Amino acid sequence: MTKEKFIKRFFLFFALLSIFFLAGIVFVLFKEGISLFTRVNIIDFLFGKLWYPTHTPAEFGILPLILGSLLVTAGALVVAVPLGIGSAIYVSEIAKPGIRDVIKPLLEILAGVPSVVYGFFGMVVFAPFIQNLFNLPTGLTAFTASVILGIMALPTIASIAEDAISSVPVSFKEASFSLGATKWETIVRVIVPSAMSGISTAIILGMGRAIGETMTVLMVAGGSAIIPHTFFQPVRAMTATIAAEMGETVVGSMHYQSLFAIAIVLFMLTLTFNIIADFISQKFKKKMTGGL
Amino acid sequence: MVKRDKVVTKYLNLWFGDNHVLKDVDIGIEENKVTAVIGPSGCGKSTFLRCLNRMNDLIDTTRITGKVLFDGKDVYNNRMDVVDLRRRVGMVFQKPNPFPKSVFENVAYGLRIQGIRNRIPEKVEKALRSAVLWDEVKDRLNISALSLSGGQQQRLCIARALACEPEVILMDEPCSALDPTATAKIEELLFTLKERYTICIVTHNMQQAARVSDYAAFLLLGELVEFNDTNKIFTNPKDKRTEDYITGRFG
Amino acid sequence: MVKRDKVVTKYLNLWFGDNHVLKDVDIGIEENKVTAVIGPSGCGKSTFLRCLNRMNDLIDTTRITGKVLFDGKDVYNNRMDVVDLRRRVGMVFQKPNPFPKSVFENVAYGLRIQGIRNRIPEKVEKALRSAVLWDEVKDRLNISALSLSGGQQQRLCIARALACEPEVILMDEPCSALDPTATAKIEELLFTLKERYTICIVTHNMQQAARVSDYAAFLLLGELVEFNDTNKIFTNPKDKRTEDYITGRFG
Amino acid sequence: MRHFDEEMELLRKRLLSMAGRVEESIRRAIKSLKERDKSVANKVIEEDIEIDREEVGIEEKCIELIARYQPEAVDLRTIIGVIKINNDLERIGDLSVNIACASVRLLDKPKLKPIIGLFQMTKVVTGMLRDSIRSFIDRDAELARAVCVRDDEADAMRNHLIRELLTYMMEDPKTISRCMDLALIARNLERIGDLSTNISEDVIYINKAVIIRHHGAP
Amino acid sequence: MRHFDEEMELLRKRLLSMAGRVEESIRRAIKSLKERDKSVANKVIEEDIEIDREEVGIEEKCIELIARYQPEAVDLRTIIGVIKINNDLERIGDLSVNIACASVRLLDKPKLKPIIGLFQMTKVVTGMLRDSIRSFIDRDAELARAVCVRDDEADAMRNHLIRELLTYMMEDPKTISRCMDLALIARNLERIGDLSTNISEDVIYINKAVIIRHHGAP
Amino acid sequence: MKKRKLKQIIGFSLLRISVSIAIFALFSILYFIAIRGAGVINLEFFTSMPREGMTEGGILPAILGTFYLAIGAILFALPLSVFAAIYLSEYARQGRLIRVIRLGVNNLAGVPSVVFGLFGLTVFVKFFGFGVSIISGVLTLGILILPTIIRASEEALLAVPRSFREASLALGATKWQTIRRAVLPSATPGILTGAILGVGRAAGETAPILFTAATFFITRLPSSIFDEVQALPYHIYALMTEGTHPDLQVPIAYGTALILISLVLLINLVAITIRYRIRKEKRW
Ligand SMILES: Nc1ncnc2c1ncn2[C@@H]1O[C@H](COP(=O)(O)OP(=O)(O)OP(=O)(O)O)[C@@H](O)[C@H]1O
Ligand SMILES: Nc1ncnc2c1ncn2[C@@H]1O[C@H](COP(=O)(O)OP(=O)(O)OP(=O)(O)O)[C@@H](O)[C@H]1O
Ligand SMILES: [Mg+2]
Ligand SMILES: [Mg+2]
Ligand SMILES: O=P([O-])([O-])[O-]
Repeated sequence: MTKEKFIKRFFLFFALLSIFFLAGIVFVLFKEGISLFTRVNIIDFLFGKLWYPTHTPAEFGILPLILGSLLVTAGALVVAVPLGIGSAIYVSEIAKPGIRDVIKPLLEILAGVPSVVYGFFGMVVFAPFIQNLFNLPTGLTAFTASVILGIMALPTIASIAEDAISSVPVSFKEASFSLGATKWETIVRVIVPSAMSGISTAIILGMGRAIGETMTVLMVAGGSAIIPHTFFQPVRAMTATIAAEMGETVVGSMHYQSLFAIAIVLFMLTLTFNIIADFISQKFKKKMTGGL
Repeated sequence: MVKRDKVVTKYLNLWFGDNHVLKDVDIGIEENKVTAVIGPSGCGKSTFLRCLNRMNDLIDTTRITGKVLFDGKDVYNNRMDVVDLRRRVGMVFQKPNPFPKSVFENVAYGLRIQGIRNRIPEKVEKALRSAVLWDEVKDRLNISALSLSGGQQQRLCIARALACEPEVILMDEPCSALDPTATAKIEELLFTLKERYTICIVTHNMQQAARVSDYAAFLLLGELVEFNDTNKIFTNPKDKRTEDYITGRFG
Repeated sequence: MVKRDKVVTKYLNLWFGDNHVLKDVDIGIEENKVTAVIGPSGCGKSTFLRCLNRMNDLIDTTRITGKVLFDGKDVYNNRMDVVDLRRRVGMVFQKPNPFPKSVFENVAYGLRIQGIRNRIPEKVEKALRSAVLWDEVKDRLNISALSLSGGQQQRLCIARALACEPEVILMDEPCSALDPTATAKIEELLFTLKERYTICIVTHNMQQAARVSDYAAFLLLGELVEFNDTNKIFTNPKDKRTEDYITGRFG
Repeated sequence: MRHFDEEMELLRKRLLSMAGRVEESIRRAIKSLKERDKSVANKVIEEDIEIDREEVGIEEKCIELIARYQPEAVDLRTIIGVIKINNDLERIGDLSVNIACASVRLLDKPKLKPIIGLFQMTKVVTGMLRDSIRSFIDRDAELARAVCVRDDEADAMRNHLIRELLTYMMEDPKTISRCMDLALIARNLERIGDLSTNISEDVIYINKAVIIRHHGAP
Repeated sequence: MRHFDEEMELLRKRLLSMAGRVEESIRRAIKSLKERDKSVANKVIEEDIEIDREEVGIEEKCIELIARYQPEAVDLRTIIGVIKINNDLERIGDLSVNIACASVRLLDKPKLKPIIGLFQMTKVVTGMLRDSIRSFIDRDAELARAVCVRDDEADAMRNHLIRELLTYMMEDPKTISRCMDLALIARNLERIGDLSTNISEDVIYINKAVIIRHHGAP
Repeated sequence: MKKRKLKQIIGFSLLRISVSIAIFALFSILYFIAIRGAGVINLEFFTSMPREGMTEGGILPAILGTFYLAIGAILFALPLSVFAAIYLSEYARQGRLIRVIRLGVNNLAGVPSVVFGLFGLTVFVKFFGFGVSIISGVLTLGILILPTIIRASEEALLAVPRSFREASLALGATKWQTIRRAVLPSATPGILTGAILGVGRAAGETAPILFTAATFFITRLPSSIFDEVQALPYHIYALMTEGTHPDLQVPIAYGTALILISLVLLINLVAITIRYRIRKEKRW
C-alpha cells in the first residue's frame, strides 16, 4: 500500500515539473524585466514609436516591434490559412489513398524543416527573387517574411486541421451522401462545420507559431525598427529584437531589462493564444464525443 | 392487391477486390412492405443493402455485375443520376449519426442541399411527425441533435431521411446501438412507415426480423439461401441451412 | 443440496456524487449457479456488478453503504485485500479486451503478476481448455491475441480470468459485442463453467438471461424490483413492473 | 397501441367469434331435436368443417405469434391458453356434431316422450361455455372459478338423465336404441360442460399462472 | 450437444415415459375386466392422479422452454406438438379411468358373455397409441400416417360392438345397464383410437409443418 | 443539378491548387538547398575543422555539437516527460490540479523559443554558472521539448484502452503492475515516436542556443559538458550574418543547411514511419 503511494508521489513530482518550469520562466522574465518600468513608463514602453535602446538618451518604445510582429503574423496567416486548410481538406477528403499516402508525409516533412533553414532559404533565394520582382531596394521585407512564415505555419495548420477533419466520423459523410448530397456539398455543409472548432484551434496555434517565430523573421524581415507603412518595407519583430540584441547588451543594463520586458509582452501574447486554442479544442472534444 | 416489387435485383454479383461478396442474388423488394435481410456476420447483408443506393461506389475496389432495378430502371446504368437515386432511396445506419447541428437543421439538411427554400419548417415538422419524434422535440428544435438520447437520435435520422421524401428506406442494423426500449420504439415506427414507404432492413437480430418484417431473406456467404414470407421462414423454413440458422444450430 | 450463497449484498447503496445509483439492493448469488441481472439501460446493472469486486473504487466520486459479503466476509472492510479479492472474483467485460500480447501471455498474465513461475504452460492449457478455446488455438499460442475473432477473444478473456482460479466470475454484457454465433458459443460455455464457478452476468438481452441463468434479478432505477428463479421471472413475474419489462411494455 | 398488442387483440376477437360459432352449433343441434327439424341438424354437421378450419387457422396464428414475437410471461400464457381453448372449442364443435348425428337418427324414429332434463342441461352447459369465454375476454379469473363449480351441476343432471333413460329402456326395450342416442346426447352435453370447465381453468392459468386442473382446488 | 438440445431430449424422454404410463393404464383397465379383478381397476383410478400431475409438469416444462429459449421453426413446432400430445395422453388416461370405472361397475354384477371384440379392439387401439408415440420419437411421419389410416378400423369395430350390444339388450333387458357400460367402454376405446390419431397428426405437423387434422388428406 | 456539379468542380480545383502550392514550396526549398549544397559536400566537409575564419574547412564540430545537444536534450527530457505523462494519464483524478498541470504543459509548449533562450541564459548560464556550455544548451532544449514529449507520451498512454487497465486490475494486479505490464508496453511505440520527433526538434532549434550553448568559431572539439559548442543551425545563421567573407561563407552555409535538413528529415522520417505503422496495426 505504502509502496503504491510512494510511486504515485514520485510521478506527481515529475508532473509538477512543467508548471515549475513555466513558473520559472515567468519569474525570470519578470525578475529581469520588471525593473525597467521603474524608469520607463509602461505606456511609453508599449506605445512609444521609437526604439533606440543604445542611444543616449535611450528610447524604449516597442510599438514598431509589436506592429512588426503583428504585420508579419497577419501576412503569414493570409498565406497559411487558405493553403493549410485547403491542403487538409484535400488530403483527408479528396485525395485517392495512394496520393494521400504521399502527400501527408510530405506535409509532415515540411513541418520538420528547421526554422533557420527557412530563414536561410528566404535570405538567399526568396528575398532576391522578391527584390527583382517588385524592384525593391531590398528583398528583406515584411512581405518576404510573411510568405516564408506562412509556408512555415502551413504544415502546423494543415496537420491539426487534417486531424480535426479526419476525426469527423465517416458516418456523417455516409449520412450526407445517402441524403443525395454531392461530395462538395458534404464537405462544405457537414465536414468543415463539424471540424470547425478543430480548424479554429489549428489557426490559432499557427498564429502562435508565427508570432513566436524567431530565426526566420530575424533573417528575412529586414530588421528596421520603424512603424511599417507598407508590406514591402523591412520590419523588425519582437522575437528578432531579442535574439539580435541580447548578445550585445550588458547584463543588468536598461537595454538588457528592456529585452526581458519585450519577452514579457511576447509571452503574454502567446499565452493568450494558447489559452484560447485550449478552450476551443476542449469544446471541440466535447462536441465530437457528445451524445452517443 | 397485386404484389408490386419496388426494387429488384437480378443476378447481382459483387466483388471487393478478389473477395466475391455477393453471388447471384435475386430479390424483389415489395412496395409498402418490410423486407428483412438476415444472416451470419460477414455474409454480405450490409453490402447488399448498400448496393441498392450505390453507396458501395465509395469503395474503390468494388466490382458489380448483374442488375439492380429501381422502379424497373437499372441503377447501375451510366445514365442513372446517383445523387438523385440516393435522394429517392433513403438510408438509416447502424449507429445513429445525426450531424452536429440543431435538430431542425438536421432534418432540413436534405431539403437545403436540393435547393428547396420554401415551407421548410412545415416539411421538417411533417418528417418529425412521421418519425414519431415531433412531440418529444417540438419545443427544442434548436438544441444540438447530439444531446438527444440514442433512440431519439435514431428517429431523428429516420426523420432526416423522410424529409427528402424517399420512396424506399434502407436500414442497416438500425437498432444495434440502441437499448431494448429505444429498439421497441423504432420497431413500432416501422409498422407505421410501411404504409407509405418501402422498407428494407438488415439485422443481426433474428427476432427483430421476425417481429417487423413481412418478407425475410436469408443470406449465407453471399448467397441467397431462402427468401420467403417471414411466417414461413420462422415456422417452416424450406432450406436446412435456414432452419439451422433460425434455430441457432448454425456454426 | 442446500442453497449456499457465495456472494451476498445487504442494504447495498451506492452514490456517484449526488446520483443515487443503487438503492438497498439485497441479493444472494448462489454457488455454482448463474445469476443474471437485467434491467433497462442506466438502471445500475454494471455498477452493481462492479461493486462485487470493488472495481468502482476506481471512480472517485463513489460512495457506498451497506454490505457486500464474499464467503461471509465484508468486501468493503478495510482489512479486505482488494488485490486478492479481485483475483478471487474474476471479471469479463462487455467488449473482448485481450492484451496486445500473444494468446499464451494473455492467459499467463494473471499468473505472472502473482509471481507464479512454475507449471505455467500447464495452467494456461487448463484455462484454455475450460474456456473451450484450446482446440482452436493450441497450434498457435504465440500469435497475437488481437488476431483472433471476436468470439475467440472473448473466450480468451474468460480463459484469462479462469487462469487465476477465481471462485466467482462476473460478466458485464459479455456478448454484446459479438455476433449471434459467437454469442451462442459463450452461452454454451456458461453451462459448463457453472459446474465449477459461481457466475453473475449482467445483460441487456433479456432472452439471453432467460436462456443461461438459474436466477434472475430485475433492477429498475437502482432498485431491486424482483429476484427469483429465472423460470418464475419469465413465465410468471410477481411484480407488475417486471411483467411490463419482460413483455416489452416498459417505457 | 403496440403492433403486438393489436395482433393479440385480433386473436382474442377471433377466438370470441369462434366461440360464438360453437355455441350456435350446440344451440342448433339441440333445436333440431326439440323442433324435430332434420335440416337444422344437417346444417350443424355441414358447418362443422368451418369450425375445424377456423381452429386450424387460430392455432397457426398462435404459433406464428410465438415464432415472431417471442412473447413472455402473461403474453405467452395467453397464447398457450388460446391454443388450448381453441382446441377445446373445436372439440365442443365435434360434440355438437355428435349431438346432431344422434338427433338425425332420433328423428328417423317416432318421437319419445320429451326429455325436459336434456333442455335444462343444454341451458346449463351453454351458460358455462358462455361464461368461460366471457371470463377469458374480461380476464376475469373469478368468473372462471364460478364456472368450474357449476360443472358438478351438469354432472348431476347427466347422471339423473341416464338413470331416467335406463328406467325407460327397462320398461320398454323398443326404446333402447333411441334411449342410447339420448344418453349419448346427455353424455355429450356433459362433455361440453367439462370442456367449458377446461376453458375456465385455462383462463385461470392465463391470469394467475397456476394450473388448477385435475383436483387443483379452484 | 447444446444445452437446449439436451433439454429437448429430456422432454422427449419424459413424454415417452408418460406415454408408457398411459398405455399401461389402458392395458390394466381392460385386464381388470378380463380377469374380473377389481383391485387392478382401482389401481388404474388411483394412479391416474400421477398421470395428471405429470401432464401438468410436462406442460409447465414446455412453457418454460418457450419462455426461456424462444424456439423457432422445428423446435417450436416440436414443443407445441408436445403440449398437444401430452394433452391427448392425459385424456387417454382419463378414458382408461372411465373404462376402469365401468369395469368396477360391471364387476359388481354377474359376468356377461365375454365380449371378444372388446379385447381385439383394445389390441388395435393400444397398437395405434404405441405407433403414434414411436412415430414421434423416431420423427417418422410415414408411420404417423399409417396410424391415421387405422382409425377407420377402430371405428368399424366400435360400431360392430355397439350393434352387438344392442341385440343383447333387446334380447334381455336385464343386461341393459351392463351393456350400457360395455358400450361405454367401446366408445372410450374408440376415443383412444381417435386420440392416437390426433397424436399422429401432431407428429406429422411437427415434422412436415402441415396441419392435416379434420379431413386433411394424410 | 448542373449547378451543383459545377460548384463541386470549382471547389475541388481550388483545393488541388492549395496542395500544389504547399508541395511546390517544399520542393523548391529542398531543390535549391540540395543543388547548391551538394557542391560543397565531400568527405572533408564532414570530418574536418573549420579554417580561415570559417571561410574554409569542414563543419565537424557543428555536426558533433548538434549531436551532443539533441541527444543530451532527449536524455534529459524523456524520463521527465514519461513520468509526468504517467501521472497525468494514470494517477491524476479529474480536478483542479490536473487542469492546472495540463494548462502548464500546453502553455509551456506555446512559449516562443527565444524566451526559452532567455530563461536558459538567466538560470543555467548565469545563476548556476554553467556558462555558455553544452549543459546549459541541453537543459534549455530539454525544457523546450518537454511539453511535446509529455503530450506525445500522454496521448500514447491514453490511446491504450481503458479496458486493458480494467482487465489487469480485475485479474488482481496492483496499479503499478498494471501500468508496467499492461499499459506501458502498448504505449511504448507511441512514446518513442514522440521522443524521436523531440530529437529532430532539438536538432533544428536555433534561438534557444543562441545565448546558452552556441558559439560561432572554435577550432577544437568540446572536451566537457561545460564547453561551448558549434551547432548546425546556429552555424548557418552565423555564416549568414557574421564574418567578413559572405561570398565564401554562403556556399558553406548551403552545405551546412543540406546536412542539417537531411539529418532532421531523416529523424522525422523514422518517426513518421513508426507512427504510420502503429496506426495501421492498432486494432484495439
Ligand atoms: N470496404 C470493404 N472492402 C473490402 N471488403 C469488404 C468491405 N466491406 C466489407 N467487406 C467484406 O465483405 C464481406 C461482407 O461484408 P458485409 O459488411 O456486407 O457483411 P454483413 O453481413 O453486413 O456483416 P455484419 O453482420 O458483420 O455487418 C465481408 O467478408 C467483409 O470482409
Ligand atoms: N463513472 C460514473 N460516474 C458517475 N455516474 C455514473 C458512472 N458510471 C455510471 N454512472 C451512472 O450510474 C447509473 C447506472 O449506470 P450503470 O452503468 O450501472 O447502468 P447499466 O444498468 O449498466 O446501464 P447499461 O445497460 O447502459 O450498461 C447511470 O445513471 C449512470 O449515469
Ligand atoms: Mg453489416
Ligand atoms: Mg452496463
Ligand atoms: O523556431 P525558432 O527557433 O526560429 O523560434
